[in-house]
Amino acid sequence: MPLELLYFAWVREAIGKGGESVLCPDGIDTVDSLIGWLAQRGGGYAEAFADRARLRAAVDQAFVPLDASIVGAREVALFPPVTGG
Amino acid sequence: MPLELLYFAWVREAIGKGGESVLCPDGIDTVDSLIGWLAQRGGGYAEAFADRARLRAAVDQAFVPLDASIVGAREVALFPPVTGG
Amino acid sequence: MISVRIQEGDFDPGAELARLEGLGGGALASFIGLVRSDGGLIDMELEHYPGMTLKAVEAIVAEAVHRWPLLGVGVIHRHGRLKVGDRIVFVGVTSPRRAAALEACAFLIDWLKTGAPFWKRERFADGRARWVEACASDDAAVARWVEA
Amino acid sequence: MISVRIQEGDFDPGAELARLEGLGGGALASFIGLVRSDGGLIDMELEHYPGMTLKAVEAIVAEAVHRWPLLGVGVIHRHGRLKVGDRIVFVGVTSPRRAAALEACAFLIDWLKTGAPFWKRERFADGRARWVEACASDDAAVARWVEA
Repeated sequence: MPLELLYFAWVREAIGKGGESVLCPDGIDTVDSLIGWLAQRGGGYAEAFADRARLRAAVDQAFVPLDASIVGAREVALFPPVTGG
Repeated sequence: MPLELLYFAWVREAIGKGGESVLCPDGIDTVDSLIGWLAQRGGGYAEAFADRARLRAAVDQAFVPLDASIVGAREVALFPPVTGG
Repeated sequence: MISVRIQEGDFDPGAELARLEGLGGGALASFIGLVRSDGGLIDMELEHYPGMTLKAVEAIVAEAVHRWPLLGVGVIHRHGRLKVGDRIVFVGVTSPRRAAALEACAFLIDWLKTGAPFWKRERFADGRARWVEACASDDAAVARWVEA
Repeated sequence: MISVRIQEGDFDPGAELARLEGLGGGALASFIGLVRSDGGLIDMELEHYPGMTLKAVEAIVAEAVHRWPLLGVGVIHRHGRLKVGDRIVFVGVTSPRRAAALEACAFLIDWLKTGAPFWKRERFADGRARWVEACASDDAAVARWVEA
């Protein structure tokens, strides 16, 4: 099942798009492993995902820590710490 | 020199007026002693000044504790604890 | 930009906020106190000490300005006859810093409760009337602002 | 009476306060955040996560309603292009109790800073642009609301 990825702020800018649909290979079952897999694409992906301390995530529109599972998820968003208010 | 007294809230109601001008006898040199002197008048004064724990004061328009001096004061106000806001 | 008003008439919260918004702070905290209908209350008479009230409130505002980096403060406290739903008091504070605006606003309303010469006499539907008693929770609220 | 709006357009603080004033609480605390001109800032772009923002803010409001006795809450958070002096966010809270209104208002704005999916990109007069970094003081502000 395809996974919808969404990118925000400088993650979106580095990658050059706001999101995409991907098919994850076996073994990509946490946000962390997803980030590692995407970073291997190089270029903007490598840049966006170089420093995990600067990354946050939401799975199916709920904030999660990076070690959270993405098994069964439909939508994963990757972004910097939020700065609203 | 006459001293201007001001009464507020239920102190004013008990005494029946908002203020008056008095000449204090010798020895009336603190708010506390002033209250004792006024209470001796009886009637509404005795009622208003029966319980000092319920009284507060200002000397020349600054809040003071009841043991504050009134020597040289021009205006003393006596009232219950404030309830603004 | 400090504005303190002690008045019988009503005020327009939107206009007060607009003035403070124009001062360039990123944070604007405000508080409005209104007459509640608790226990069948109909209206209240807010008595004050005319010669002292303005300077007492100005002293509290000066203390807030001393403690926090504020760009503007507005305080309005009404007196006279106020009925259920009427506004009693407005406090507005603007600062470059969110925490400063929020804290100074809380400080000011806490202090107005215990440090400004106002007294409230409430009248109820059943004919009762009573002077509001100062309450311990107000003293406790103010106590937390006392600097060590 | 809870109202949460995520919108591009401006809002009228006076109208928001008027709605909350009508709910019968004696205490109404509010906060407005505005764009400051720090360091030559011209404007900012506020990006958000459309599918998630409203429910994230509603969850924060639900938590406030759970913790304090509130009669009404209004939150408006703008997104899109905002220039110096523009309003960014409104939080208004009404309660029978002053402390509840003040605390819930501070809680909500603290949480909006760290718990709602917004990102700010600032543009300056000299041509620079930068994404605002989350700051430690915001995390600290939120940490004080974490219940033991």
